[in-house]
Amino acid sequence: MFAQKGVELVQELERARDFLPPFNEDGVRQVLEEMRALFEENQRDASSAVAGESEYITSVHIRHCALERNKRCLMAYLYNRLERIKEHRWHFGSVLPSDIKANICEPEAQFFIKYSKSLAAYMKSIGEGSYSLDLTQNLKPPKNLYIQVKCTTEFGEFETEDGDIVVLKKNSLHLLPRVQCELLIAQGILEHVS
Amino acid sequence: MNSRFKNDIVMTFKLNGLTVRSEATKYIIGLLTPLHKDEQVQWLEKLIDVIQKQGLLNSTTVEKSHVERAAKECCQNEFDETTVLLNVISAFDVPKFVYNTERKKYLSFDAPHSINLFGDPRDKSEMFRHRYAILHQRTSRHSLFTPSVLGSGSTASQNKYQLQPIEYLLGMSTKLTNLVVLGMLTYLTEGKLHLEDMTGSVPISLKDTNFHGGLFTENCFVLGQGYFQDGVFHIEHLGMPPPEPAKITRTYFGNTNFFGGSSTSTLKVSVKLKAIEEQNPDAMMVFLSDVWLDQTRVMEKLRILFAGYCEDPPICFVLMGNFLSGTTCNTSSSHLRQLFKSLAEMIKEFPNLVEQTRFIFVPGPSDSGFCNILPRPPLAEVIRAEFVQRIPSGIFTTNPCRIQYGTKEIVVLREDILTKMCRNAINFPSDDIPQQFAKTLTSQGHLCPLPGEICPVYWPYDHALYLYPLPDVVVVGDRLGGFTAQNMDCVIFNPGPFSRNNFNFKVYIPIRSQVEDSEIGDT
Amino acid sequence: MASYSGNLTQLSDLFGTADTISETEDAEFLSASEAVKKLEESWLNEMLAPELLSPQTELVDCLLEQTKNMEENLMAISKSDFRFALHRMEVERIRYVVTSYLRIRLEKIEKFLGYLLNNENKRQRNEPSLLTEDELKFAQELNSNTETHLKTLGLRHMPTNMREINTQKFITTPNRDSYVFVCVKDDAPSVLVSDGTSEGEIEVELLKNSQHLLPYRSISSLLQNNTVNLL
Amino acid sequence: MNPAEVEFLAENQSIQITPNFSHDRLYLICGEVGPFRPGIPVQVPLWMAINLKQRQKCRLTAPEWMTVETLTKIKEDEGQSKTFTPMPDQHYMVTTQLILGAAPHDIPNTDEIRILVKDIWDMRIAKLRSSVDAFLKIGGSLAKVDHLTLMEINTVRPFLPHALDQLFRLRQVLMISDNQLKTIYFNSSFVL
Repeated sequence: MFAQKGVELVQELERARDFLPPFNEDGVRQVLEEMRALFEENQRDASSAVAGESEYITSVHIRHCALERNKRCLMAYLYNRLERIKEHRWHFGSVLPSDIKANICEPEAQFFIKYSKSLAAYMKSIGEGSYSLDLTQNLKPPKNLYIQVKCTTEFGEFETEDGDIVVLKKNSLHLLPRVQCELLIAQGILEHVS
Repeated sequence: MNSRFKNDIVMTFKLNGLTVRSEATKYIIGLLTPLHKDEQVQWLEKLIDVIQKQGLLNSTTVEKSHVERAAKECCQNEFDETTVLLNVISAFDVPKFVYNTERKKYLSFDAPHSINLFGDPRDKSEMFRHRYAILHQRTSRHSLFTPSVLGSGSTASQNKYQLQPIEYLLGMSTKLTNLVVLGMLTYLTEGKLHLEDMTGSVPISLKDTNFHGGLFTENCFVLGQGYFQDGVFHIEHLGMPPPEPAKITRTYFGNTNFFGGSSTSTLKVSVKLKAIEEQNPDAMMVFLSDVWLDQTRVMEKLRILFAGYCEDPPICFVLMGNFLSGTTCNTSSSHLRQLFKSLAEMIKEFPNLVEQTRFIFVPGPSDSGFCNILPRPPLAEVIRAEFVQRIPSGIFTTNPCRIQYGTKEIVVLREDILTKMCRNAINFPSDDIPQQFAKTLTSQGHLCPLPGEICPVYWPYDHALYLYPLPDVVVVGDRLGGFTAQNMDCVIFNPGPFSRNNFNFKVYIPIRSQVEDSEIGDT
Repeated sequence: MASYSGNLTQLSDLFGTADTISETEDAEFLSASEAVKKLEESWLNEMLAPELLSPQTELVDCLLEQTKNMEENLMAISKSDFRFALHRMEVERIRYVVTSYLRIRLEKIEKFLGYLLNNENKRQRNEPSLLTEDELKFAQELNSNTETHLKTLGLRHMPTNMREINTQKFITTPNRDSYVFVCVKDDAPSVLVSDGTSEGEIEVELLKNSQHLLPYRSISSLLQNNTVNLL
Repeated sequence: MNPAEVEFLAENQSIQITPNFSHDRLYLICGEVGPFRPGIPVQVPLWMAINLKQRQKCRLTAPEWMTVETLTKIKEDEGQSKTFTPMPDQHYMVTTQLILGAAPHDIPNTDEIRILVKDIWDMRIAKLRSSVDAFLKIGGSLAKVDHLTLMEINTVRPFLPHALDQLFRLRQVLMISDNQLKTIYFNSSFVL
């Protein structure tokens, strides 16, 4: 029946709840192809319907509903992929890990860059200069200033805000200011050891 | 002041979701301190933009190397695209792309180790598999083969075909009719033609086949339509897979630069280059083939040619072909060296040409130095040393080679492809051979779809002979007479041997993508 | 807690750092501790309210200013100093509240983007806007980016009469009838609460310190002039 | 609103400590904290008290309601009354948790206090559940929830308001006649 492909697209996105599936370019192309075909058929029938035969009216109406449904499914698919990509900016920071980068198409990558740029501009405008706030950090209420962390990979030099440089070697334990290592914890480079 | 500025840097990177290494910050401080305050902020933003655009980062940690590359790109990215108007790409630098079937993308194939010249057997089979993958995905996308969309009227769905793999045929015992198969023509058993694809091979019979246009030789990919009965596939219609214009290929695979050269995105869409092209509308490129320098008459004719072009010098002269009339022997390299020296002397008499025109030399099949396995390296250093000393703008490149002028993509090959194809075609087309030849090249998407023993190719470098996505111009230097043909907005022409009959050559005008025949006449 | 209404100059004298804050500037300023309390309240309200509340820009700016000064003062004293940890901890706590407050607002802006931008266009000059101008800039950028994205990937390939998104149909409006817990700060006029059916109006009088569970719509005006707080 | 945030709010309350160091007046942003003299009790915010305790700089003294007698009394009142009795402190559960966690031996007979508070908490939660159940059965549309502390509200937070929202929407739908029903159905939104 009509608009089947559109529904499949949405279902595919819905099934992959926790990861971003690859961009289904063929699916999108087929939906658009179906819409074009339906629209042409409608044009032909509409012109003959105007010429008096009224039995075309119902089929024109059905095709129109199919067109609406196709459009809605496609918009839902594209919009919700954007939502997930936005979430990634808050979770991973502004560089997408390679597996996610392989699953998104070029326009989505452009959107991601523009989104993180406008977010950075907004965050910069809160306080002036170096006291502006990074809203992607400070997710949990602060319990204590310094936290015990274990380094999982060979990261090398890491400079804390007040200037002293810490060398993070594999499985080395450190007492670091909480604020600075939240981003590294989010990426799995550091592990919180309570 | 310094620590405040350092905090600014770290914070700006943090806001953009990046953590910056300590030595990278020191490098930036060194870079930006002499500037004025708001200039610093502006440059910092620009730096971060370029770092993000470069896409080198795999994690959010910014290393010193990233910053250095970004800084370099920041100040030089104005000039790199525009000034490089004419760019000659050697066959060994052509990027290798492979079609990834499950991701349906044409991805660059980054070879783990550097591709060695002589491949192992696996490379030979890979060569055919890659060619098959490209042609199969291109054919299945063609409107003839895509399933008709639900809801479209009944008229659209008659002439739709279903592309079948060969194993589908082999698996059936009953008679199957109206089959369409994409496969490669091969003589698997002596004298018996077979059709082969990834899944298997089947013997074919061409008794009552009518051939649609194109030169069918062994090792070329064909579309056979017919019926399959007790083990033999009787082909009623044999045609070439439908070619696809470059524009459509780009809509599917995006704007990566498949042609070659330094820029990552294709230059066909670069507006700057288009504008510059329009600035000199009468720019032209002169192509000569079979320039026998050892004959004095040829040298005189060259002098007349250069004198003719002296007032308004073309973009470049592409001289192809055997530079010696006779067969090569051990003394021919030194002889060739002398001839190039005298050629250089002659060109120096026209200073206008020396400054504004580039001289590109494509070695011919029987030129000294290397045996004729494509892609053939350029003429040896010892031969060209004298010439390059006198005319530094001379370029000695491989055969085949690719030339990118502005937004135009030109592929040049000096090989008697047409003669070899005609000799080995399984059926000889009656009419208009150049048009058939053009059709074959564009639909095969390959410069020489010929078996190895007739036109040997280095297996790992087969991708240097690809014509996919379709370039604007293909120049084939062949011993036969000159011709020009066009198929699917790709111009294919043969300048024809310069030194034989009456010294004819061809001139290509990029703006109007037109080819003019011209000759100097044998007075 | 001893309420602190002294001016800020004393603070910097204590640390002996140079930059003193001028006398007049903080006279009409509400004192810092009240600012913190007030921001925590609006943080709670923003977190629990189903729709975007009016922005507390002057509160946020005042506290950011405070934390900035405090951090500058802290730069002066050595890290092992007894006071360093305490002040630092307090700065972290305040910064957490401000960050969380702004993040919640940003989430709401992203969720009700179409609705808020519509109100913004319909709003006359005099009415106070729900968005600060930075938030408005961010919202407009996000809206245009999303639209161009949807256009490039989908809309421009569609048949001509379907190229437009009529935003009216695709707007998610905040559900102002959702139930919230409310605590009344001081005596307020009684409010009419509807339970969905047109004749089901019930009158609820709000005594001081009483707590109720009722739809947000009935107390949204009281929340604006903060006679009530969300729990 | 997750428990960590409730705990964060609870940490703003002030508590009495007896420092073992001397330091003059401290000017914090959220208030001024009196001079510290060893042995003289002084009021500080809870988060600072815990921080100082971890650095062994002071001894905590329990808030006046955190004694066995008052707590048993509260427990009995809670047992008899059908409605919720007022609690001595809005964050009683959290404060007990924090103080007993940070300085168990500073407070006399910590175990009984811990058990008493737990009993009070269980009683109130059970009462809360039964009242919510009754409230939903009679299809009530609003409720007075005096003397409920923030942490207790938090336990029913996601469930109760959402349930009432759905009931509210259903009542609305019941009231609207059929033809209007279609408009609601077609009010399509492409946000999943």
